[in-house]
Amino acid sequence: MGKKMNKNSYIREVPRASWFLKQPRYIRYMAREVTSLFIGAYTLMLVIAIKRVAEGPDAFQNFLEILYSPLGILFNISTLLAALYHSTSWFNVTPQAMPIQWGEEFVSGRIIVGAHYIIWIAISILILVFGV
Amino acid sequence: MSERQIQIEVLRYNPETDIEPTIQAYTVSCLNEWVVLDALNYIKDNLDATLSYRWSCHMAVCGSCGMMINGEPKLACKAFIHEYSDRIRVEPLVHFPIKRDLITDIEDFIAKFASVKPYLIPKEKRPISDGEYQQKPEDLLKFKQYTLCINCMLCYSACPKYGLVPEFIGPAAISIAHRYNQDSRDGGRHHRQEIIASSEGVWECSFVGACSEVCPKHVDPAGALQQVKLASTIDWYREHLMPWVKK
Amino acid sequence: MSKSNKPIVWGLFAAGGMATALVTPVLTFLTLLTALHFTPSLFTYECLHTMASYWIGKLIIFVFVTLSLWHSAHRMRITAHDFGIRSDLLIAIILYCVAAIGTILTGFSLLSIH
Amino acid sequence: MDIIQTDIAIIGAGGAGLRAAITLAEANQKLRIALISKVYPMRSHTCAAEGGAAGVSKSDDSLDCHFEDTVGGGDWLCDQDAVEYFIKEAPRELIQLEHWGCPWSREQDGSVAVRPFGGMKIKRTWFAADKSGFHILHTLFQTSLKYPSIQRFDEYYALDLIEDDGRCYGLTALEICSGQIKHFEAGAVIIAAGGAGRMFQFTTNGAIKTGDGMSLAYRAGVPLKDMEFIQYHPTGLPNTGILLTEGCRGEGGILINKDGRRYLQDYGMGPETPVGKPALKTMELGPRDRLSQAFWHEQQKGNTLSTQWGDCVLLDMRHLGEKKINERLPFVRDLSISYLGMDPVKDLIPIRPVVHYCMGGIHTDINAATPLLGLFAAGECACVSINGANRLGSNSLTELLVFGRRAAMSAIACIQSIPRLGNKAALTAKAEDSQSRILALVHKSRGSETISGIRKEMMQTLEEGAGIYRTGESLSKTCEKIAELRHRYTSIALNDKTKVFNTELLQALELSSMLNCAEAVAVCGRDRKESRGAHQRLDFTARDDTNFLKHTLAYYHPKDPPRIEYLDVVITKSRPGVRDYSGVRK
Ligand SMILES: Cc1cc2nc3c(=O)[nH]c(=O)nc-3n(C[C@H](O)[C@H](O)[C@H](O)COP(=O)(O)OP(=O)(O)OC[C@H]3O[C@@H](n4cnc5c(N)ncnc54)[C@H](O)[C@@H]3O)c2cc1C
Ligand code: SF4
Ligand code: F3S
Ligand code: FES
Repeated sequence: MGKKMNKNSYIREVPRASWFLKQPRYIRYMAREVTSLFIGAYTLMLVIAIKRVAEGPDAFQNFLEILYSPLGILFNISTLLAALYHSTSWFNVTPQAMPIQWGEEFVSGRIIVGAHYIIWIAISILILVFGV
Repeated sequence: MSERQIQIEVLRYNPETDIEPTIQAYTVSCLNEWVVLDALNYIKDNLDATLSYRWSCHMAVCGSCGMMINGEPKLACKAFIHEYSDRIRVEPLVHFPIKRDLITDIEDFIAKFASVKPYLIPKEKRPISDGEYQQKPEDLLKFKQYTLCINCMLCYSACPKYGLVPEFIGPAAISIAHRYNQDSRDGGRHHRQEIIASSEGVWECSFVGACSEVCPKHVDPAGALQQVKLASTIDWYREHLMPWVKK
Repeated sequence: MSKSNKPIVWGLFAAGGMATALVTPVLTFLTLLTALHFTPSLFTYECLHTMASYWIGKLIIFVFVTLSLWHSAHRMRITAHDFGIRSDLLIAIILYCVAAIGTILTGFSLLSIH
Repeated sequence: MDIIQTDIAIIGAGGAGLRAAITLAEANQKLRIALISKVYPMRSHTCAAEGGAAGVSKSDDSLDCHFEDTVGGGDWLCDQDAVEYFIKEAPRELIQLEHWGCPWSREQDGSVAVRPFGGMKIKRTWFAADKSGFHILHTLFQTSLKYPSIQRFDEYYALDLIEDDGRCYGLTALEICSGQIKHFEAGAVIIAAGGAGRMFQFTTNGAIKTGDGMSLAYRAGVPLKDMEFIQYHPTGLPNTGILLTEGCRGEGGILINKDGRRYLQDYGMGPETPVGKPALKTMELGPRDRLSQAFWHEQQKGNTLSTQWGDCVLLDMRHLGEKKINERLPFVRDLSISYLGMDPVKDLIPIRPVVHYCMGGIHTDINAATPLLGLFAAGECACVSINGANRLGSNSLTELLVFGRRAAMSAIACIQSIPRLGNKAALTAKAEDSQSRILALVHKSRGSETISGIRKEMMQTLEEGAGIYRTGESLSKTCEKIAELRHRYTSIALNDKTKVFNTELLQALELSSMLNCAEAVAVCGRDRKESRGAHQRLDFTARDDTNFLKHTLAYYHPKDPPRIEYLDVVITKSRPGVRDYSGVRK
């Protein structure tokens, strides 16, 4: 796992592809990163859907058929889970990336996170009401 | 005061005799209010005088005693025995070369820390006779948190990116640059940007966030790094899309 | 050391992260319903077509899809590295190309909807 | 042996050493500066200082006031010319730090805030929350990185001064990571190696505070001055000795005994002041020596609380409220919760006096120069005599700055004016001697004594003989014991023969430093037959200005106890008077 180096120091090598198995927090991080695979694939699906819409109703129907397949269902379920994980992990760190100072004090992180969740829920409800 | 028999398993490495590090176990009867450092000191005084590690303040402020305790980067003087089971594994901070036993080579960190110009580059020079700069409490609050870093390097051990890409300037060094950038007295941001906005700088970070989780002083380096990214991105767009706007 | 060019993509990545965080879960939920034959009105041809025929609709769809593409592309680039794939440049080119093609395709498709 | 050529070598990279280095670098870019420290600079114990640094800055204050507080607080053992210089320079140094970015706490209007400290008539302590020393040290360290001419030798342990014919020409030091010994040739040497509190078992001092600097100078023939004055800080956590800053009381915390009585009023520091409205220079804001002594009396009377960690009194800060505690004393809160499991916001915190600071140290004059030509000293290891028999809280951090700078300026003057004509052969021979001494210590194979064993006995005997209250008898016993320990020290042998990072070797060297200092403490104390400031004798309870308005000087002897001499205190404008903390006087 390691090698000896000059100056008599001993270097512990980090395994390149399996390092993240060492700690739960790394696994959580990788899970977060891997959501991008699903979100990316899903977005490509949207790109195709839009293309099919442009091509006319039949083309779109074809697209739907694929969606109905077991694979399509499975894909959508996993994307939903990935998307939920992405959203929560994203909102939870917003205060770190964008702290807000109000007067003298910094706004508490909980409020910033909370605000994001509220906006998220609002948008989701809006789309649901409009879309269903 | 309750006592417990604890197996302290310590990674030992003597560069003059060993090819590989080995684990040595000591049985220490520890008071429950002890920290791991107390146990190490007990070993050093009573069981094995050759055990080597760094420490000084015993109050989590000098930053000497960072080590891996059960795989987690910790200050040995703030790792309470009562939070552990009867077997504790102590190793030198990962991502740093081991010099001997629990002592690592930290020159890489020191060099990176120095490279980000971690000192005040005044916006306007002020003679001593004019007294102090005025700074409102809210201005102080903007950077205060980032002044609390004790250079313990736990964040470097926690950050997988530093492990994978040793050139990465890393959390604490970038945070200290951010500290000065945020200081109302400072005008040296663009000098520091040259270094921290490089690829080896903040852009190696992918917001793993482990650095902030282990930081014993709640510096939140992860936050600092994301703020630097945001500011650098704004810089970039400004420089490239609106080159006529002066810096 | 010179300043990195990563900010170009990072800006899109960050904006896309926020956009997808806010919108993608509910969208995936709706497509899941569709896949299960409980097709919500949004995912009917008529609705989508109508939406995309307005400029504002085109714009919203385009911005969202683009940001989402670039967000994922950039994150996948990092993830590839995290999985030990070290040909970062190649990966970056491939992923950003896909994102660019997706962007163009979406743009054309939307423009052709009247 | 490698030789490292430098113009000025500084031993110690704490507050004093860094301040000196920066002064040198700013004065002349061409100077070669070697900054030698046994730990990385930011590990130096200055980082542990919490409360703040004193300097006159507000309009209601005056230099005279600071002078009076300091001299009276020091029980008139201060050299008043040094105090005057110190007080005049103090504000300048604090502002300079502010200009370097030190995050001092602020008033609403943006000016630097000040807080009250014990023994002061007016609020004048600059503070950065309760991490003042930490911020000072880091500001200095970070600022020092600006100057390429400051060459750092981190993790180098200074072994011996190289001196010939009454002048210092450098030193030898052990490169800890390789075990090699290096010879630093320097035109002048500044010692800034910090205090020696580790001689005692129960102390606020970090592991590195082992009196190495004092011992270095002492062994080179420079006397140690006023070593008998050891400051106990009244408020240490009872289990670990971790300090709760005087700022706790400055912000309004009170001390009570087991019956809830604010007992300080019974020891000449009353009348009682209203809770949460501390009055300056009285009750909880009395000086440290008085407060620690009051504890001792309470203990004798059985008014202390007996806890699993020994007898304690209680520090009550609950009335300050969570907000103020978080803003002004966040570290204190963190430390109490972490190390004692008690939260000052809602709990009474048990505390007891703890060894904190050495008033004594390397004898220097007002220019930070020692009697050995080319050798200077500053910081806690030095004794310029601004602290007298009892240091006022928050004067020390300022002292580091003022005299760190002063030492640097004197060193420059020294290398410019006094030619450097050392006898090469003699110097090399001395360096070789130093190396052989270390090698002999490492290679010695059989020993009957252990480091930890001797250390423990040393701590014990100091505790028994040279604590808050002392007697001639207890001190004599301690003197004998330490003489014995010094002798037994020659029979230790190391288990660790490794060159790289041999911490056992360091411990052995540190123990020898501490033994030297400890002997000076005990002998000086035994011979000072009066009570003054931190030196309280049960057999001579009064201050004796006729015989002892004098500094004690201890001269090293390789085998025997030190020779003691006395030196008059410099008095410019304040004749010894009564130290009054009753709060009655205006
Ligand atoms: C807990 C605590 C709180 C305090 N609070 C306050 C306060 O609020 N206000 C105040 O005014 N004062 C306070 N003090 C006192 C003050 O902090 C110290 O007196 C001061 O910091 C000493 O600084 P220094 O530079 O002399 O030494 P240090 O900071 O102790 O530095 C000593 C340096 O010497 C080096 N060194 C030592 N031996 C060797 C060797 N053999 N070879 C090479 N290098 C060596 C060390 O590595 C280190 O760099 C406090 C002290 C303590 C312990
Ligand atoms: S940021 Fe935190 S973890 Fe990192 S070096 Fe500083 S104090 Fe230690
Ligand atoms: S763990 Fe590393 S990747 Fe960034 S957020 Fe912290 S530096
Ligand atoms: S000993 Fe100083 S941080 Fe642990």
